[in-house]
Amino acid sequence: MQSSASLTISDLWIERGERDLCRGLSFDVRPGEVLRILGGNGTGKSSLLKAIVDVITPIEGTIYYLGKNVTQCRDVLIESTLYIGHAVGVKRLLSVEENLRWYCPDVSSDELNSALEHLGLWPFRDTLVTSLSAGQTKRVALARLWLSEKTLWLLDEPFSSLDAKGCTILENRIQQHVSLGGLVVLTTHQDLRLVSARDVVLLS
Amino acid sequence: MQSSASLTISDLWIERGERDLCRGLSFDVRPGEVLRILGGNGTGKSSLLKAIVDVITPIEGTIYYLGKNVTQCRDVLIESTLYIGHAVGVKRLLSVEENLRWYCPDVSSDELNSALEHLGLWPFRDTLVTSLSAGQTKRVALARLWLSEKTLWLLDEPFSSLDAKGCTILENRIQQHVSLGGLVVLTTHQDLRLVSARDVVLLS
Amino acid sequence: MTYSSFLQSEFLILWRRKQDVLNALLFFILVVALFPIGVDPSPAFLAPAAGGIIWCAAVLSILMAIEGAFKEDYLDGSLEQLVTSGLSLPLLMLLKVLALWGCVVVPLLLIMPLLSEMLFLPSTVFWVLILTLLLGSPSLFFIGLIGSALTVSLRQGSMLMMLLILPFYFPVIIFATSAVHAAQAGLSYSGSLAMLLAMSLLSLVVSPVMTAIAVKASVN
Amino acid sequence: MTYSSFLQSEFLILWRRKQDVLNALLFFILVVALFPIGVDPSPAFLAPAAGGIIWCAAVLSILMAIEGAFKEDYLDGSLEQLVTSGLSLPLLMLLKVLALWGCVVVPLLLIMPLLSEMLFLPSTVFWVLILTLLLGSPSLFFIGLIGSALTVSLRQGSMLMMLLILPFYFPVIIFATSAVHAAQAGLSYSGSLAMLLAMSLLSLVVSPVMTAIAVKASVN
Amino acid sequence: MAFDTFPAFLIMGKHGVYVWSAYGFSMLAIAVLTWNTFAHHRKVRNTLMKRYRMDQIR
Amino acid sequence: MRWVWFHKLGSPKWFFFQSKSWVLPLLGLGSIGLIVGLVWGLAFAPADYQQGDTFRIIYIHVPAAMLAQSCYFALGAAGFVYLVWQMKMAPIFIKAIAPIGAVMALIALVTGAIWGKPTWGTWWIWDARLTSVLVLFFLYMGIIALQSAFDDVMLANKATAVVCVVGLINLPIIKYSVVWWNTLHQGATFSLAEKPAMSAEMWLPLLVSVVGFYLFIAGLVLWRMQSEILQREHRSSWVKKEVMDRGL
Ligand code: HEM
Ligand SMILES: Nc1ncnc2c1ncn2[C@@H]1O[C@H](COP(=O)(O)OP(=O)(O)OP(=O)(O)O)[C@@H](O)[C@H]1O
Ligand SMILES: Nc1ncnc2c1ncn2[C@@H]1O[C@H](COP(=O)(O)OP(=O)(O)OP(=O)(O)O)[C@@H](O)[C@H]1O
Ligand SMILES: [Mg+2]
Ligand SMILES: [Mg+2]
Repeated sequence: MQSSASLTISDLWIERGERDLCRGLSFDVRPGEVLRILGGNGTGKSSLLKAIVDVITPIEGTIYYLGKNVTQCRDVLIESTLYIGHAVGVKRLLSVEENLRWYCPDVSSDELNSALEHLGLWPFRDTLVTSLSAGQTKRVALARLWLSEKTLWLLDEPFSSLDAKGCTILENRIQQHVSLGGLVVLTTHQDLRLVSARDVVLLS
Repeated sequence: MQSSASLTISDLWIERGERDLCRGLSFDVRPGEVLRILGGNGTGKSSLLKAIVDVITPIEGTIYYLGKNVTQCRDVLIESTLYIGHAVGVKRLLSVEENLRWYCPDVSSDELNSALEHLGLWPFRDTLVTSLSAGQTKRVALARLWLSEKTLWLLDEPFSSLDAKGCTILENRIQQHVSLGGLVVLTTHQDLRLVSARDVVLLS
Repeated sequence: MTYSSFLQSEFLILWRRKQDVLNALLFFILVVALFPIGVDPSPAFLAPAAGGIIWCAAVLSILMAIEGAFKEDYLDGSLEQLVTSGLSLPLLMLLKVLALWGCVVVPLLLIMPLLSEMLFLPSTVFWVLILTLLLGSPSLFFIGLIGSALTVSLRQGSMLMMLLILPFYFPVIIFATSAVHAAQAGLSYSGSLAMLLAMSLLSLVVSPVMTAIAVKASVN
Repeated sequence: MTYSSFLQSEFLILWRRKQDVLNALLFFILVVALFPIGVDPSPAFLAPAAGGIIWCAAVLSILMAIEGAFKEDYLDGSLEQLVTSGLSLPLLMLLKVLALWGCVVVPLLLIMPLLSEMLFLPSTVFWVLILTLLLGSPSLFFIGLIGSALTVSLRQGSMLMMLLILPFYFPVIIFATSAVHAAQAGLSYSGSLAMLLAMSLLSLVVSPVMTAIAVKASVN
Repeated sequence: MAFDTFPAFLIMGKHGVYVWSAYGFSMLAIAVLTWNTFAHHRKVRNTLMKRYRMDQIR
Repeated sequence: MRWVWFHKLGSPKWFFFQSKSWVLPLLGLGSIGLIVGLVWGLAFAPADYQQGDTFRIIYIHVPAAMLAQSCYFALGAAGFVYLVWQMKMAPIFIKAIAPIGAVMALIALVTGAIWGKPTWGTWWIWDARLTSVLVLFFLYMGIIALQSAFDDVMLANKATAVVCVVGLINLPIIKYSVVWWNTLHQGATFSLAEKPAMSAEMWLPLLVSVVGFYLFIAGLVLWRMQSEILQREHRSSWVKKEVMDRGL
């Protein structure tokens, strides 16, 4: 993990379905910092995260990562990014363990088990994700945060459908990540309890 | 709307995937009351709601509605119930307005429009749900609360992915419903701000 | 939700895919064109095989149309809403089949003259072919919908049911093609047509109930 | 995510949905059985047409197998994860094709002896048929996957995809069946086989890149 | 002129139906294409015009 | 720099104003050529000594068939240009020309079928040329369907370009395979190649008609591109000026 990673967005203009979502948006994320994107429903928080990982293409704007302009060549950025969207990318037909092995094939069984234990998924490791509850499915997706070594986390409403205990565990993990120099950008409609964050507010 | 509606669950035993979720659970919901089901992820809150509307079959237990035992014949109960689950039952390929017309064919245009306006969906009425944000999709599902006349509401995490304003609007609507004698059972991991609720806690 | 609003939304979604109808037609022609190109383009081969080829293409496009009938509804939760709507589930399933059938089979029949010309089907046999499609296709839809409902949640055991269901397509196709064949040879074909009708009626009675059971088993 | 873990999960999921593979296989048998039963069971009719019939049936069932290749991944967000995984998307697509190909074509080859016996295909030609399938089917998969990726995010899913890709299948079918025909007539068939191989190689080069572009266009 | 009389031109030695239907279909298709092009262009201009007017009023 | 025109071509504004004055002349010249060629062929050219007057269908059938193929090559080239250089004009061109190509293929098919009835005694045979035009028609339909299926313009551009390019690679393969297939086991029962050598009186009107077709279609394509440019660039100020100046 690069300890001096930084992400700078400048002058971003995103349009979707003929509607401007943001125009001239600039902000930066410094190491050790949690950036929280706030805004009402439909103001473009998810679109912003997607634009950073190049899933949608902004009309204008520049993105700097590690001080370099990565607008044209997003590879460096994407390689050190962990993105979890609204659709969490957990496969219904794989079991919990298989899902994690799919995503993080290199982790040792110990690490895997400890992450599962941590998230309360241990008893369900061989259950197919189809027959998990909403919160448990979300936890399967979030287990990636324990298992992969990416610097920049882009989390789209990571707290939704988690119970209070789950939220605490997740906030602790985020705190730990930023204290090691990681970057976190997240969207949420809830208040953070443990982590202090800088806010960027999108208006509709 | 029956103003003296009541729902009583007694001695419910639900099992899923070989695991007991609750056993000997009893509670009742009286008119004008919000019942909140609490519990960690995977403790069986959603399963409980589904058991009430007969989507899953409990192993044991009796359900009384309007004082009558409806365990065998669930028709009366289902007819006056509005259930919104985790998967909200909004069709991706219909527009917002068409989705509502699908669900509540009998409402007048005025009512429909005022509900849309209320939820901030008016500009999106002709947009297909595929191209709405997560919160907007949720709002489309919740619009049913304004448009249908059911007595018993079973809402599975209705607040998730709503922004703060959306939560307030929804809480107001719930308050209004119970003050007219309606019954509301909901699950949530958040705190309610406006509505006072009685809690039933499920343990894992 | 009422029966009529359900039917309406079914049609609306199908109408949203109106291009699908056009596409289905083009696809149908393509499959029909596959055989002259792949096997033998001479009338001597095509004329006797025309009935079978057209039925084959029809079954394929019907399978395509049916296959995902519940997938979307299952994933977005609409299926749960149907189950908890208080309406009769078998009746809803019947309506669903009717809507689907109308949107798939009618355009298919409209394009039939063109295709039978391309496959050199004798014009005397043409109407028999149309009759077999009209009488036989409902049972394909009814049977297919049970399978589609069963497999939507991909539960264990659905596989076995599917194995039981698909073979029911065989008799329909066999009776239909043998009716066309008999007509081509100048023999009587009313027996086969009667069988097709009987199968459609039987599946009309059985299928909505079975589909409803399958749907309920899937949503839990 | 690594390439090998991706491949592994692909296989696992295909195995979990063995259902679909079985479906395609049953459809294959259905089409092949149609000709002896519905048209003419005499060897004089079947033997020369056997190669073509088997190829048409194979193409149709491959189409069915490919059709939903990306649907589930699109809806649950896995496709987004692939795009943002930092791995080379074309390579992932290549692996996906390979997994699918293995799961569909191998069972198909396994029942081939049975079917060619049913259609009175001369046993000398049998191995040519197998060869054409081995050499030709990869290009069917490569091309099909482009179509499937292009249309995942669309309402008019499967039909449009089929319309898009079937025209591309024609040359493959033609070369394959003319190889079988030539072998049956005792002529040289190596030219057709070489063409099949060439098309598979060409599509091997073109398709992963195109599929990757299509996937990226779909996930937004 | 390859034909002696006008009716002969129309009948074309028994093949008139074929020739005229072929020409008729083709001309119709080209006419529809041209009309569609024209109508679409006009429609685009009109909608844009309306939109700009609306913007100005606002 | 030599490539300047190429880059300028990528700019919708430049293209719009360059091509604006070309539309009417092209359409005018084209329709003159069409009318002259067709009337000449229909009324003045001599009848074929074998086929009689059905032969006159050639004056519409051949230009349509040629255009159907040319349009596809243009389509494929544009798709390639878009995927490689992201040139903005390419998808606009594709959108404009695809329906025209489809209509041309349809005309070739229908006139050919009509011609076939008196000459071959059937509307349709599975001949090499016929089949490849049929396949071409399907390619066009697929592209049109795909383009209109996307709500998002960018996605539509990319997806369509992919199919155009892949189709371009495939087109010669289709043609080659079909010719080979048909000559391998059917024998040339109905060969298009064995035709009587044409006299000048016969091919001159054909030439005029072909040129007329090309010019007319070029005009139509430019016109359609103009609408498309206006629609896509409606946010830019020059479009606003252009639209408001022209009035309704
Ligand atoms: C649906 C049926 C038909 C289709 C799709 C079709 C298609 C074509 C095509 C693609 C060409 C080549 C144009 C070029 O690039 O030069 C062509 C040319 C021609 N066709 Fe047809 N054709 C059909 C039926 C017929 C029939 C029935 C006849 C007359 C017996 C005919 C006579 C000709 C002639 C004389 C040419 C010009 C040949 C040359 O100059 O190379 N076509 N047709
Ligand atoms: N379709 C299913 N098949 C089998 N078991 C299931 C199924 N759905 C859920 N379960 C199991 O039932 C238990 C309860 O699930 P349920 O969805 O009711 O939990 P929940 O309390 O709603 O949790 P959450 O807060 O995460 O939504 C879980 O342990 C889960 O593993
Ligand atoms: N796939 C899409 N195609 C077109 N428009 C879209 C699409 N997805 C979202 N939009 C539009 O973009 C806007 C922003 O959507 P986005 O999902 O970014 O909102 P959000 O801030 O994440 O909202 P939420 O809090 O509800 O998740 C919305 O107005 C929506 O209508
Ligand atoms: Mg969002
Ligand atoms: Mg739940």
